Parts: sequence; C-alpha cells; structure tokens
Amino acid sequence: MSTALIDFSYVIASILFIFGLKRLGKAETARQGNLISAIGMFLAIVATLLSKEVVNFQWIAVGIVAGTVVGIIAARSVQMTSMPEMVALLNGLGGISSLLVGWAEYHAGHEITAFTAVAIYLAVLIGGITFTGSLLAYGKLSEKISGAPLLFPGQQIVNALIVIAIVVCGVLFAMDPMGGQNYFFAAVGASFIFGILAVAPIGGADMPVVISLLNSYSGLAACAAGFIILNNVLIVAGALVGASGIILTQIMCKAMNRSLSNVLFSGFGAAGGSKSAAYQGEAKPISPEDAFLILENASSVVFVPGYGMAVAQAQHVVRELGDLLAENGCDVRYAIHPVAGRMPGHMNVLLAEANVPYEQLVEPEDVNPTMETVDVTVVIGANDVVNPAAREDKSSPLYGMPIINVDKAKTCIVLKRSMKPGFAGVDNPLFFGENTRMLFGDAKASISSLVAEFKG
Amino acid sequence: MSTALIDFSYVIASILFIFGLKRLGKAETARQGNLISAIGMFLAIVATLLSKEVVNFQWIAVGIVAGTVVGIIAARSVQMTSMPEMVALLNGLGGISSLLVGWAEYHAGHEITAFTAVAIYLAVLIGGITFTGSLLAYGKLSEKISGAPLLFPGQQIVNALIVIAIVVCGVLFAMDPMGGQNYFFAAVGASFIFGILAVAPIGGADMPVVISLLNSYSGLAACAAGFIILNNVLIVAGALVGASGIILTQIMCKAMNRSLSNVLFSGFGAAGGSKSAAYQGEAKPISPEDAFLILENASSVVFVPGYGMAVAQAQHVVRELGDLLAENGCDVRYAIHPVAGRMPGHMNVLLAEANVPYEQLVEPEDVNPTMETVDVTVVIGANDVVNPAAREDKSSPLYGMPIINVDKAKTCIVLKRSMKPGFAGVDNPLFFGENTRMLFGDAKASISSLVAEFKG
Amino acid sequence: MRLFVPKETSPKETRIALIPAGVAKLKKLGAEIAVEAGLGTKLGFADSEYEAAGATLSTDRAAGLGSADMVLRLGKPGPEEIAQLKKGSIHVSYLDPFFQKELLQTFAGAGITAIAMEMIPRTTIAQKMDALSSQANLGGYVAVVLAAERLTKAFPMMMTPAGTLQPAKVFIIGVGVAGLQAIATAKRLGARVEAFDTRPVVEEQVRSLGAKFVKIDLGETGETKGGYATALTPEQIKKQQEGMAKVCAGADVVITTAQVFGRRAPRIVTADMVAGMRPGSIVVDMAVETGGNVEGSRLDEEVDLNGVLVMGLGNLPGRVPVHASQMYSSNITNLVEHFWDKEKNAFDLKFEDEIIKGCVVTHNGAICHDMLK
Amino acid sequence: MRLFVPKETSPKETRIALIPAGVAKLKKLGAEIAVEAGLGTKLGFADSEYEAAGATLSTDRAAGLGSADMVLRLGKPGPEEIAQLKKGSIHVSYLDPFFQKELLQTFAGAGITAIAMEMIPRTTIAQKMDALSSQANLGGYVAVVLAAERLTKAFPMMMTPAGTLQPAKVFIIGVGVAGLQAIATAKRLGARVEAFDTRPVVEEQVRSLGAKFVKIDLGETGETKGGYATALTPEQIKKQQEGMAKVCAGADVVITTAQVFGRRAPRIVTADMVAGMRPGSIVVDMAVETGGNVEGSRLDEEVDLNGVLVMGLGNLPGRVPVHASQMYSSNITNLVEHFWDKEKNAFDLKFEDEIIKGCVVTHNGAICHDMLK
Amino acid sequence: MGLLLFVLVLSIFLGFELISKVPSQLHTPLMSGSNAISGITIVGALIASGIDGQDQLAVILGTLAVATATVNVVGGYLVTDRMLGFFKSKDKGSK
Amino acid sequence: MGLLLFVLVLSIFLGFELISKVPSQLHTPLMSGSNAISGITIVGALIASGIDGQDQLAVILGTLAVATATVNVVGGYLVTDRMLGFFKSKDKGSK
Ligand SMILES: NC(=O)c1ccc[n+]([C@@H]2O[C@H](COP(=O)([O-])OP(=O)(O)OC[C@H]3O[C@@H](n4cnc5c(N)ncnc54)[C@H](OP(=O)(O)O)[C@@H]3O)[C@@H](O)[C@H]2O)c1
Ligand SMILES: NC(=O)c1ccc[n+]([C@@H]2O[C@H](COP(=O)([O-])OP(=O)(O)OC[C@H]3O[C@@H](n4cnc5c(N)ncnc54)[C@H](OP(=O)(O)O)[C@@H]3O)[C@@H](O)[C@H]2O)c1
Ligand SMILES: NC(=O)c1ccc[n+]([C@@H]2O[C@H](COP(=O)([O-])OP(=O)(O)OC[C@H]3O[C@@H](n4cnc5c(N)ncnc54)[C@H](O)[C@@H]3O)[C@@H](O)[C@H]2O)c1
Ligand SMILES: NC(=O)c1ccc[n+]([C@@H]2O[C@H](COP(=O)([O-])OP(=O)(O)OC[C@H]3O[C@@H](n4cnc5c(N)ncnc54)[C@H](O)[C@@H]3O)[C@@H](O)[C@H]2O)c1
Repeated sequence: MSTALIDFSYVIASILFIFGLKRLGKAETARQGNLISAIGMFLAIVATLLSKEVVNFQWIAVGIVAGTVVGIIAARSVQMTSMPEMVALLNGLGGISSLLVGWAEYHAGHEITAFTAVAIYLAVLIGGITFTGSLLAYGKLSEKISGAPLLFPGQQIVNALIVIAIVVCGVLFAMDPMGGQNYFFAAVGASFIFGILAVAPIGGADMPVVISLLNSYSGLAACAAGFIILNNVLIVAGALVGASGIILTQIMCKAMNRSLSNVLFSGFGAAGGSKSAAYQGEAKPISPEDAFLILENASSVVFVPGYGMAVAQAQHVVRELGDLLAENGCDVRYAIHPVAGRMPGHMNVLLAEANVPYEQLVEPEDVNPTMETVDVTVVIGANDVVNPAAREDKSSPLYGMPIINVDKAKTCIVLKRSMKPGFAGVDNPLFFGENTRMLFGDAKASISSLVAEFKG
Repeated sequence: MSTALIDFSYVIASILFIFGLKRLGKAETARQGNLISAIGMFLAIVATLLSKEVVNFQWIAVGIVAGTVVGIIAARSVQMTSMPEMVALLNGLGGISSLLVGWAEYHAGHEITAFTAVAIYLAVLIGGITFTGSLLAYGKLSEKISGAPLLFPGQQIVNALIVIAIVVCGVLFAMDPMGGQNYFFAAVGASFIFGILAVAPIGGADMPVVISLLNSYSGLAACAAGFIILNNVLIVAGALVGASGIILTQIMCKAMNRSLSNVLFSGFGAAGGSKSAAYQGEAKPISPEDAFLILENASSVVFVPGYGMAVAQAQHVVRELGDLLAENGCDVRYAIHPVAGRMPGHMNVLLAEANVPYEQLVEPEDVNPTMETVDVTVVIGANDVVNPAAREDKSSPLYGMPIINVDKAKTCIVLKRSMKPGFAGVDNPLFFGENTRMLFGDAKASISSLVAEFKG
Repeated sequence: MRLFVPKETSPKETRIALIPAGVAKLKKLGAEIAVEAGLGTKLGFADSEYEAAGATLSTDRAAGLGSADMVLRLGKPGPEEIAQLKKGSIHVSYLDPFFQKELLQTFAGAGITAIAMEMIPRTTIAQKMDALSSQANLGGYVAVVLAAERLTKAFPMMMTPAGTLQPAKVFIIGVGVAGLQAIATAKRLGARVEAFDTRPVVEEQVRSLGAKFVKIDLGETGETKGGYATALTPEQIKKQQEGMAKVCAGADVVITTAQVFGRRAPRIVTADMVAGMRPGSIVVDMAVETGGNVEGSRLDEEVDLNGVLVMGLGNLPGRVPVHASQMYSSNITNLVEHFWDKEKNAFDLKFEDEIIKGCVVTHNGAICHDMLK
Repeated sequence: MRLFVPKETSPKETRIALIPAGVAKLKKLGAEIAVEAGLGTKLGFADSEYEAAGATLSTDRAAGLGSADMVLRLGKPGPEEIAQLKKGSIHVSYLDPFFQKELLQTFAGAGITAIAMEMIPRTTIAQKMDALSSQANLGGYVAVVLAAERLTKAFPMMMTPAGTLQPAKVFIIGVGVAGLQAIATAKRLGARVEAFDTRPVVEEQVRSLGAKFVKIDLGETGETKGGYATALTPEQIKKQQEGMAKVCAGADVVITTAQVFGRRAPRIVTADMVAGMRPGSIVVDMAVETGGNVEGSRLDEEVDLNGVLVMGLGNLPGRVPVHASQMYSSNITNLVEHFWDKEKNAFDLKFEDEIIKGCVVTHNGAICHDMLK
Repeated sequence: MGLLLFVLVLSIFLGFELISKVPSQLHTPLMSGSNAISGITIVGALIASGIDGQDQLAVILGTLAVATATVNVVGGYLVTDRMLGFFKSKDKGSK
Repeated sequence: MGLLLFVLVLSIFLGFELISKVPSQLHTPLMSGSNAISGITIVGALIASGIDGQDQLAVILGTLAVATATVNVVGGYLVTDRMLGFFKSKDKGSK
C-alpha cells in the first residue's frame, strides 16, 4: 500500500475516531459511536499492516491472536457490576503497551534525536504510571486490595523526590540517548513506583475518577508514542483521548462535588484534615453548570423552598426541575417548613399553583430522619428555616426551633442572591458548611439555568 | 527568524484564531474574541515578514500602507446601518487577494506540480467568485443596484455551461500547468462571471445569507492559497473560516425559515414558482433547534394555546418561553380563541395559573388585523380554532367561525403530536401551509426544549 | 323587523335576557328593538342605558309582546303570554322542551315559531349561541364558591406553624361544561379534586385541568353524536354507585352535574352514600332542577342529612347574575346576528342550517323537531 | 398540674380552644386535663374522643374552673368567672388587653396570672403559638370566599364564545397575615389583585404572591421593632385616602385588614370612597371588631350603602371553625409544651424568656406588661 | 502532504464545532469577524510580494494582493469592533 | 515537526470541544470507549514488532506490545458495547 494511501486511511481513521467520540457522549448515539470508532481502529490497524515497514508477521500474528482471545474472554466474562475495574485493567494494558513501544523503539537503536528521545521518555514514563496506577485502581475497585486510602509518613517527600528524579533522568537521557540507558531504566522503575504512590492514597470510592484520569494519560502516552514513530493517527487519536479524557474527568469530579485539582495533586482522597480547616472560611460559590452535574448524578433530592422562591416567583421552574429530576430516575421531595415564607401556607399556594403533587410535599419531622441518605438538598431562597444555629447555637434567637436539616445531606446547594440574612436577621452558618455550595443569583434564573442544562 | 520559530508563531496564531472565533459566537465575549483573533493576525503577519523568503519590503510597505489607510477610512466612515454591505465589500477584497496570490504564484513560475496547479486553480476560482459575488451583493444591499432578483431566460443553461467550462479548464490546466495559461485566464474570467450569475437571481433581502456564504468561500480560497505555498496558518485559518462560515450560513438560513440547499443552489431567491407547487404536499416538520433559531430572530410572536396545551399541562413552560422571548426584545402576546379548550375560559384558568399577565391576552378580533406584521405564530395544541378552512372553505363544518389567522403571519409553528384532527374532526389545511412548520411531540416537551435552547 | 324583550316573570330569576351592549349590537344589524321598562334595573342597567343603546322603552308589556316579530327572553312564558303573541312571530327562550310538551303544543297552536335555547347544537360553530354551555360554566363556578362558603374547613392545603391543614377533597360527578368549571375552580382554590364521568373522553379533559379521574369500570358506555352521555343500564348504575360511595365517604365536598340530554337527571348519589359521608361535609346537586342526582336533595333548599349539608339550590348561574346575563345576552344576540338577513332586514329561518334545524321546536303550527314529535 | 378547658361562652363563637389531638399532646407532657362536657360537639368532636385522648370530662364548670392550675380557653372570660378561678392559677385566652383594662384589673385582683394570646411576640420562634397569625390567616381566606359568594360577578377572567368576562378587581388594604392570605386566595380564584399597606417591606411580599402593590407616596412611614405598623399622621391619612379612593372606585371587591397594634383600627375607607364605588361591589371590613377600617360598617351586619355591600362580619375565622379550632388548639398546646417543665411537671413561667415577657399581662396581683401599665 | 491533509481535516472539524448557537444580533459581527480572519491570505500575499527576483507583473500582482488583503484585514477587524462596541453601549444604556 | 505540532494542537482542541455534557450513566461507557481508542498505540506496536532485523529482546518487546494493545482494543470495544447494550435494553424495558 502506498504511503499516500496509508496516510489517507489514517485520516479517515482519525475522522472516525472524532465522530465516534462525539457520539459516545450522547445517550442515543453512544453505541453507534463505539462502533464507528471501532471501525476506525480496524482501518488504522489494517493500513499499518499493509505499510511497507511492516514485513514480519509471525510475531504480530501471535500477539494479535493472543490479545484477541484474552480480550474477548475478558469482555464476555466480566460481570456488569465489575465494568469499572475491567476498564482499569484494560487501561493498564494500554499503558504498558505504550511503554513497550517506547522501549522497543529505543532498543531498535536507530539514530535517536533529542526530540525522539523526549518522546520515548514521555511514552515510557506516562505508560508506566498508567500501568501500575491502573492495576492498583483495579485492585482497589475489585477489593482485591483494601479500598482504604493508604498513607505513610513522609509520603509527600518521597513523591517529591521521585518527581525530581524523573525530571533529572529525563534531561540526562535526552542529552545522550544512546548512552543514557541507565537513566532510561531508572525512569521505567520510577514511573512504576510513581503510579502506585499516586493512586495508593486515594479511597476506593474515588477510583472511577482516577481511572478516567489515567485513561486520559494513556491517550497522552499513545500520543507520545506517535511522536516517536512520527505517526499521525497515533498523535491525533492519542491527543483526542487525552483531551476528552481530561474533560470527562472534570465532569466526573464535579458530579461528586470535588475539584479536579483535588484529584490531580495526589494525597487527595484523604485530605480530610485540610478540608475541615476551611470550615469557617468563606462560602463556596458554584456555577449552574456544576450544580447541574451534581444534580444529574443524584438519586435523591429534597427541595426546600422559602420566601426567596416566592420573591423570585420561581415555583413553576422549580416544578419543572423536579419533574426533570424525577424523569432522570431521582427521588424528589419538597420539604416545607411551617414558617417558610411570609404567611402561613405561603409555599403551599405557590407549589399548588405550579401543580406540585401534594404527595411530594413533606414536613420537616418526616424528612429530617432520612436526611443522611439524601444526596442533594436544594435550598431555594430559604434561610431562617434551614439555619443550623437553631439546632446548635444556644445564643441564637432561633435556638430551639425545629429546622430542616439540609446540612446533613451529602451536598447542599443554596440558591440566594447574596450573603444577606433572612427575616430574623440572623447569620446562617449553613452557608459556610463543608458540603454547602452557594448558587448565587435570582432563584428563578438559577433554577431555569439548571433546567436548561438538563434539556440541552 | 528561524523556520521553527515561525512555525511556532503560526501555531500560536492559529490557536488565537480558534479562541477568537469561539468567543465571537457568544455575546459577552464577542468583542474580546475579535481582539484575540486580531492579535493572531498580527502575529502571523509579523512572523511572515521575518521569514527568510521575504526579502523585498518596499512594495510590501506600499501595499500595507495603502491598504491600512483605506481600511481605516472605510471602517471609520461607514454608517452603522450599512455594516452588512461593508462586510460584503471587504469580503470581495479578500477574495480578489487570494486570486492575486494564486496568479502571482503561477506567474512566478517555479516548477508547478499537478497538486499545486489544482491549489492555484481553486484559489483563483473561488477568489474570483467571491470577488464579483461580493461586489454584486454590495451593490444590491447598498441599493446601488436594484435589489430585485435578476432572472433571464435560459439562465440555468448558461450556469450549467459555465460550470462545465470551469471543470474542463481545471482538468486541462492541472495536466499541463505551464502550458495551460489560456485555461488559467479563462478560469479567471469564468469565475468572475459565475460570481455575478450566482448572486444576480437572489433578492436583496437574502443578501446577508449570501455574504455569509461568500465569506465561507473566501476562507476556502485562503485555504487553497495555503496549499499553494504550503503554509499551515493559511490552511488552518482558511479552513476554520470555511467551516464555521458554513455553520453560520446555515444558522442564518434557519432563522429565516429557509434551507441551506435553497441558498447553495442558485436561482433560489426567486424560486417562488416551485414553492407554491409544494403547497398541498406534505407537512414540513421542524426540529426544536431550528424552531429556536426562528423564534430567536423574531421581533413579534403570538402564542395560540388550545386544548393540547391543557392536555400537556404546558402552561408553565409556555409562560417561561414567553418571558424569555420578551427578554430577547420580542413583543409577545397570547391570542385566546373563545372556544379553545373544552370549557369556556379553559385557557384562562391555565394561563392565570402560570401567571401570564392579563395584559398579554388578546382576543382574535384584536390580533387578526395585525397578523401580517407578526413574525411567528406558535400554535400550541390548538387545531379547530386556527383552521383556515373556517375562513375559506364553504363546505367546511367550521365555515363562518372567526378563527385566529395564524397562517397570515410570516411563519407559523404548530405544536402537536400527530396529524390527527381536533375536536370537530375536521382536517386542517394550515398544517400544509407554505409558512407552516410542524413541531411534533408533546407540547410541554417541545416548549421546554425551546426554553432550553434559549438558556443553553 | 321588530324585536321585543320583556322582563322575566319568575320571581326566582335574577338574570335578564339582554343587556344594553346587546341592544347596540342588534341595532347595528338594523333591527328595531323595544325592551320592557325596568328590564335591567336590578342588575344596575338603567333604562336610560337601553335607550342610549338604541332601544325604545315599552311600559305596556302586552302591547310589546303582541306587536313584536320576534320576542327574546330567558325563562319560558306562561300559556297566557303565548296567546298574546303575534301569529307567525318568533319566540326565543329556554323552553325545557322535553318536559314541557304542553307548552310546545300551545306554541304550535298559536302559530308561533319557537326556538328553544336548550336545543342549540353543541357544535363548534354554534358555541357562540350556546346558552347551556355559557350558563353551565358559571353554574360550575358558583357551585364551588357556595360549597367553600358553607364548608367548616378551608379548601387549600396550608403547612403552618400551627399544624398542617389538609386540602379539602372535592369530588365532581359528571364532567360536562359545569363539571369542568367546577374542577377548575376547586383546583384553583387548592382543593384535591377528583372527578368521574361515564364518558371515557372526559378522562383526558379532567387531567387537562390537573385533577384526578376516578376510574370505575362500567363496561360499555358511550356518548351520542352530539356529545351527550347515553343512559346507563341499571346494572351499570349499581356498579357506579358502589365505586362512588367510597370516594364520597372520603370527600369534603361532592358536586354532581350529571345530566342526560332529553331525560330526567340520573339518580347517582343515594341516601346511603350521603349517610356514609363525614358530618360537616357538603353535597351540591347541580342537577336538582331536572330531578336531581342526589337522593334527598330538594329544589332551592339546603337540607341537613345527619350533619351532611345537601344543597339543592336552583338557578346557580343566577347567583352571578351580571355575568350570567351578559353571557346569555351575548348568546341570544349572536343567534339573531348569525341568521340575520341584511337584505330583508329580518331573521332568516334557514331550515337547511343544522343550527336552525336543531333549535326550532315549533313552526307553522306544528312541533317540528324530530326528537320532540 | 391540672388543666381545664371550659366551653366558650359567647354565642357568636363557633370555635373551640382544644381539639382531642391537643389533649393527647398535653397528656404526653404529663399534664392532667379536664374539659367541659360537650366542648367539641358542635364541630363533630364527641366527648368520647376527648376521653379517648386522655381528658376527664367535667360537667361542673364552676368546679372545673375553681380546681384548675391552668385554664385554657379562647374567648375572654366574664368577671364572674375570674372570681371562680383559683388564686395563683394561670389563665390563657384572648383578652383584648389594650381595651379591657378593667378585666385585667380583675385578673390582677384575683391573683391570677393571665396570658393574652394576642400578646405572643411575632418572632420566628414564637410562630407556633401565634394565634393572631393562625386565625388572621384563615380570616383572610374567609373574607375572599365570602366576597366571592356575594358578588354578582364571577372572579376569574373567562374568554368565552359568549364574550369575555373581565376578571374581578380585588383591592386589599392592609397586608399583614390576613391581607396576604386574602391576596393569595383572590389570586387563586383568578381575580386581578391590588394591595396597599403603609409598611414599605410589604411591597415585595405582595409581589411574591403575584399581585400588584399600589404605590401611594406618604413620605416617612415605618414599622415598630415587633413588625407592627406605626400610626399615621392625619396628613398622611388624607393623602392615602385620596390615592385609595381612585383604586376603590375601580374595584369590585375591597377588603380591609389594617390594624395598628394596641390601638383602634384606622379609619381608611370613608363614606365618600364607598359612595364612589360601583353598585354591586363589595367591601369587607376585617377590622370591624377593633373599630373598623370602613366608615359605615357595622359589626356582624351586611349593610347596603347605595348598592355597595359593606360587610362587617366579625369572627371570620369562626366561619371555618374546624380548621380555626385545630390551629388555635395547636397554638395553645404549643405554648404549654414550650414552657412545660418535665421535672416539676408544671408550666414554667420563665420571666427571662422574651415570649413569656411578651404575653403575660398580669402576675402576682398586678398588671405586669410594660405596654399596659 | 498527508500531514497537510490532517491539518485541513482537523481544522474543518474544529470549525464546525466552534460555532453552534449564535444569537441573531451577533450574526453580522460574527460574519464580519470571520471575514477578517479570512484576510489571512495576506500571508500568501506577503510572500508572493516579498520574494526575490520578480518581474513587473509579479510586483504589481503582489502589491495589489497585499493592498487588498490589508484592507480586508484592517477594515474587517475595525468594523467588527465598532459593531460590537455599539452593542455593548446599547446594552449598558438599556440597563 | 511544525506540522506535527499543528496536528497535536488541533487534536487537543478538538478533544476539548467534542465532549461537553455527558449524562452520568454514560460516564463509564465513555471512559471505556475512549480507553479503547487509546489502544491506538497498537499501531506503534505493530510497527515495532513488524520491522526487519530484530534481535530477541526486540521480538519479545514487540510481541508483548502487540498483545497488550490488542487486549486493550478488543476488550475495550467489546466491554463498551456490552455496557451500552445493557442500557438500551433497560430503556426499552421501562417504556
Ligand atoms: N410564615 C409566616 O407566616 C411568616 C410571616 C412573617 C414572617 N415570617 C418569617 O419569615 C422567615 C421565613 O423563612 P424563609 O427561610 O422562608 O425566608 P427568609 O429567612 O426570610 O430568607 C429568604 C431568603 O431568600 C433570599 N431571596 C430573596 N429574594 C430572592 C430571589 N429573588 N432569589 C433568590 N433568593 C432570594 C434572601 O437572600 P438574598 O437576599 O441573599 O437573596 C433571603 O435570605 C422566618 O423567619 C419567619 O419567621 C414568616
Ligand atoms: N371551549 C369549550 O367550551 C369547548 C367545549 C367542548 C368542546 N370544544 C371544542 O374543542 C375545540 C377547541 O379547539 P382547540 O383548537 O383548542 O382544540 P382541538 O381542535 O381539539 O385541537 C387540540 C389539538 O391539540 C393536540 N394535542 C393534544 N394533546 C397534545 C399534547 N399533549 N401535546 C401537543 N398537542 C396536543 C391535538 O393534536 P395531536 O393529537 O396531533 O397532538 C389536537 O389536534 C373546538 O372544536 C371546540 O368547539 C370547546
Ligand atoms: N363544541 C363545543 O364547543 C362544545 C361546547 C360545550 C359543550 N360541548 C359538548 O357538549 C356535551 C355536553 O356537555 P354538557 O356540559 O351540556 O353536559 P350535560 O350537562 O348534558 O351533562 C353533564 C355531564 O354528566 C355526565 N353524565 C351523564 N350521566 C352520568 C352518570 N350516570 N354518571 C356520571 N356522569 C354522567 C355526562 O357525561 C356529562 O359529561 C359535551 O360532550 C361537551 O363536550 C361542546
Ligand atoms: N415572625 C413571623 O414568623 C411572623 C408571623 C406572622 C406575622 N409576623 C409579622 O407580624 C406583623 C404584623 O402582622 P399582622 O398580620 O398581625 O398585622 P396587623 O393585623 O397588625 O395589621 C395588618 C396590616 O395593616 C397594615 N396597616 C396599618 N395601618 C394601616 C394604614 N393606615 N393603611 C394601610 N395599612 C395599614 C399594617 O401595616 C399591617 O400590614 C407583620 O410585620 C408580620 O410580618 C411575623
């Protein structure tokens, strides 16, 4: 096959990957997207096999047959519930493959420029981290290894030392690739260790995010491999996976109400200490987009309307959001505090106007005992009636009034326009809560942005 | 400046263009986007001037100074209302510039491969079409030339002949670039003529769409020029403009309730004859996305609710959409037909529930006389009360009942689930109307998709 | 053509047949209109307003009736008044034709063309003249407001510091125009509304107002071509009653509107069912004028049956007389206008028209309507 | 501690102070409760229900009063009943303390600790015992339902084939709790609602119910720390009246709820303003019991002033007695519960508490409330 | 060549993705702004005009190309900026 | 080199644009599907393993690389497909 034809095949393969990825992100087209990207992969493989460089087929055949058999068996036998660990495992294999490609090219020993050397180094390094990191993630997820965060004293220092070592080795290696064999192997080792160290301190519950990040890394490794052999399709596909993987990771973090930097800089899952320090700090604002990700991921939501909902006349959009959440498989309730609003039954008038079914209205004493199992509470322009000071602070004028314990849910999103207090003029510690996020702005506008996110 | 540095500058310039374009598409960031893209352009120009190939500066200086002066004067002096024609003019200059680059490269007469020949041919061709097309568009818009569609008998045949000539010339030129000088100049001439012929039959009102399309073309011309001199930044920027220009054109078409193919294949603006033939054909469905584009562009909208709005319980989202339209600067009214629904005052109950202000409710006799000036009527699950047969068809059981003349507005969007008739069991010719688009589906779902489009 | 509008004779009638705005409309057609002096006084429409709109005032009722080519009124006339009418003239009013055969005979005998407002077909195009609809609509509203005024509880749900007030449960039986408006009004006031009707199409309409439809499986039921309910078999009625007794027992307010066109209203709520309701609850029988849906309801009375208040008040639309008159006036002028022949300057009895065919009950000295022969 | 709940003495009172659910709640605290036999009969609460909830029945009212450590009731007692009370006992009821100084003296003289339900502070935490709020809330609802029942028009807008019925215009003057609920109810029924109050914060609250606030520039106005309105200057009252006369003239229903804490209700709607209204329209004076906002309104009467119906019905919450009693009962039990000392098994008069400080009017033989001295 | 094709294809895809929903009042500015970008052909013009050893026609062609492209670029950016500035001040005014 | 950089940059931008709002139940399949794409490194493995004149280590490295990459690719696509198929049938079932 002529180079031009192969190039052309690679272009087509890349286009198929692009389409495939795009479609994978939408529920209706996801399966088709996967198929399209598979066709792209097939095309890329066939084109490569037909290229002039590839002349020895026996070992290729061995590798492909072995890989295919294992791949099919693994995919067939895996339980639906263990999919995430399966993905971790596969991802690790992708990483080691990139490492091997880098090694093989290094070993093949053509004249290696500094540029190629850097590429090799990166492919090996990222591949190695991906490999051991993914394996560990697999172990934690499948509970072959304890899912608990693993911490040891001086971990930060060790990590720092390894990073320094990696950088130094890299520089030395790039300056003299052929002579720098030792640096090369040192880097392989360091990457393995670093992969483990990076994942070890993270709890099992956060593994999906870690896998997604490692998946992005394995794309970057492939991309680096592409720079070694100067192959476009590798670069394109690798970069696509690398970039889209980062985005996906970010989305997943936000759905768990975590920040990406929290994940990127290790020691994250166990950083409980530093968090509580921020407790009485400032309120944490959130954007409607991020609030959407949290709600979209929730399986139980409680709305707590207050006077602000009335002022904003947000009842209709609230109902709309409630319906969308319910459609999304979420359990939705509206907790009405008896003094919410400015007249008895204020919330009832508005919610009845919006046709919220009476069955979905609950009183504080009924919802409070279940609050720990609620994923998200959405406080819509309520303030005094969700003030934890009424529960905890004996000096508060509200002390003793039963409130709705929105702060006890996994996440609490508070919609209001400012940090100003409510009718009773009392400050509200809820706003500074660890799990609280402030969605500032007019409640109607905020809710209707959330609705738009669900629709769009 | 080293080639690597120049390449790098080009990469940066391309990135700036990408960011710039993206930002230009959003109201809040548009101005900043323009600035970013201007910086990219400046960078690309400087890098080029510093490249080794460029050694003669005196004529460049002349060109740049002249161009800058003219550009500034033109930009300063143009009236706000004549912006579109200004853009047409500038676009034409861009086209001619690509043509000149192609010509110059051809004239420079290095050995020209078939590939380069094709690139030159395309640059010249597209540049030429863009040039004369844009000038004509300018003339029509500024009313220096009559805006009326210009048609002459046998136009289609002439067009076809020119296209054939262009293709034939192209093939012959590519086969023998150096000897094919005549074909080259023939192509230049043909492109000029074709540009004029393509735009002439289009009415003045459609000129913005035409300019947008020609803008996309001028991007492609730049892209072709990039292939002549094998310059990345030209290819990237040209392709970006070419592709995003097509999308923009499509958006503009949809906002006018026209199809892109209608624009792409000339003779369009005046194809009134063929349209009315389709009159009693089938109903034309529309997607929520496209309906949004129409509504977003409208400055006066009348909602006509009927029993279907009640069944769908869509009143709250309808109000929401109404509010969004109003915010968008649109005049919004709700026309209530006395027999709409299944009880007297049915629509009133629902709209009052959704807090639609009484002031926005109008009766048929008040809204009908103004119907010609309404951009869009949105029929929400109404049927009998908007049946034009009541006005026109003496044999209809509804004949004589005053209806709401939604069909007289510029565009009518009908929301219902199927083609089934309403309570009276009478078929409704409205659904087949020329300006009617059917938005099939549950009214609440459809409206709320529209709301999401506005928000997203 | 000379039109005359007499005052209503029934002391219970609070509505009137024509308001000044209607006079103006008829006047525009070219008709000559006389109204009996004092026609609208009790509703605040002074005689001077009628005059201003173009009517002549007549204090001599008999002369007015005798000289008119067309008489427009609301309630049916007594036989003595029919005798005063001009032969060949047209008389438009409610007539209750299925149960007033004698009156029809009198009309026929007097050679009067009688139009019964009840008989206007329920088609889309005839809506503007459909007084049954317009009045039933107001009746449905009034029924709920009356019930709310009498009930010892508030309708809406209120979650307050002094405990939660549960929303009142309202059960509407028979969901025609009146039933729909009753649903809408009760829903508005915040009640939890359930409704039942024998016609299956109604279910969607009930839901279109945000209320719940009570499903009772009755087997085959139907509606006539005109959209009216068909009568039920005795067995079906029993099933229905059993199913409904349960819903009634839980309701604070029951409103019945069930009618079958051309027959007496079906008896739906039995004494047993009433007995099964909570003390303090209310039953409004809107069909009381045609025989009543509720056992024990008495026309124009509010009966206390073991603590349950059974309201059999007639003429509910008459409790919002201003709006009811405005609508009836509009119906009747729309009718005149629809068939007015500008050339002849007269009401044109187009017997080929579905509406005329439907609503003219006597003509040329005979009862001419198919369903009444 | 022994609690006693006597029957209400006023013949106009339909409500009761305690329902069986309240008995059960008090019982749980450990209190001993006696109720006068027949307390809830008229509302459908049988004596047996009270017994089942844990109360003892007493047929001897005097003995009940005399032996109780705490008497819970709704209406204020006569002086003869105060004499029957045990010295040092606690008496909880409405007392109208600003205008019943003599009664307070009697209480003080008898050595009774009297708690006036009207004096419960309007703070967030005291809401559960705030009977003024709970009853005003129902009063606001009733006022609108009454007006709707009496009006000769329907409230909601209806665009029908028989013409468009314009929505009724309702104007609410004074937007406290009652006014807000009146707004909400009228809005629900589909009326076009406007409202006015002298306190500026109310504007937002009015809009939060979807109604329109009428702006009349009065210059400086205010509210007291407790959230009550301050009295207006004569000049301000005149300005206000001029502005309001215009709005009233266009209204179908005017409902006034204006109160100033501790004073007679301000006269807001003058005879002139009533005369300027359309015949057939209605004025509901909710402040009639404290002197009335409307000139010409008479307590417990519906007066026709030139075609305008001025309704001065007292005890509006008493027209939904079941819910009103449920809420009052809940308020009063919440009060007892809030200050119940489990150890001593007694009501604890914590004078350092803002609420007790606010609502106890006589103690230790003297009037002890600052505002009443 | 293969790489150039890659670049072309990727750019086109990117171009398609970049713009999705454009509010109608931005149609013209966006058109104008991207028109300015298409003035990138100036790079070609500069090279054509700046290389060594040209005859007179080449000079004319090159200079003309530079001049026209410059007008497109300079005019394009300025016009776009003016349009967008106009919107902004209008928005502010209305608030 | 310059061109490769272009390709890289454009691909990264495209990657960022391609995915925006992913419903939570698609998180895992999308991860898995893009993981399968990252198996593109198989192209490198094939070339490493298929070129002429290799010593034993090279053969081992190459074959291992091919095998692991193949598992990643084959397993990845199949697993993704299974997951997505599962959703579909569930959706249909509930309708
Ligand atoms: N129920 C009754 O009968 C009654 C009567 C009178 C008083 N009250 C008192 O009112 C209070 C009720 O508690 P609550 O939690 O409902 O209300 P709240 O404590 O008064 O708080 C309402 C909150 O809504 C926010 N808000 C206002 N407008 C908004 C808008 N357009 N969009 C978003 N947020 C908005 C305000 O914050 P921002 O300004 O920062 O937006 C405010 O903090 C209690 O203290 C109660 O005692 C009750
Ligand atoms: N006003 C009264 O008092 C009264 C009383 C009784 C009868 N009527 C009669 O009812 C008719 C009223 O006219 P109209 O235009 O309001 O209603 P209509 O002519 O009955 O048409 C309603 C349309 O709504 C559509 N629809 C139903 N459910 C829908 C949903 N969930 N989403 C979207 N579309 C939905 C239906 O089409 P699809 O099925 O294709 O969706 C239907 O064609 C008149 O003929 C009138 O005479 C009126
Ligand atoms: N074309 C139009 O615009 C228009 C306008 C108004 C009414 N209509 C139609 O006219 C028809 C009659 O309306 P109406 O309001 O005069 O009805 P109605 O007063 O004759 O009867 C009221 C309701 O009682 C129900 N009913 C009868 N027997 C019953 C039983 N045993 N149990 C329970 N329910 C029972 C009927 O089904 C009906 O819905 C309806 O179909 C309505 O849709 C049409
Ligand atoms: N904290 C809580 O939860 C809570 C609960 C209920 C009430 N409150 C507060 O208690 C206060 C009193 O409420 P209320 O319902 O008892 O009020 P109220 O019955 O004492 O007075 C009714 C209304 O009449 C108004 N008014 C007085 N003079 C007027 C005049 N000349 N013209 C027009 N309007 C006039 C007052 O401003 C008030 O709004 C309010 O501030 C209310 O917010 C607080």
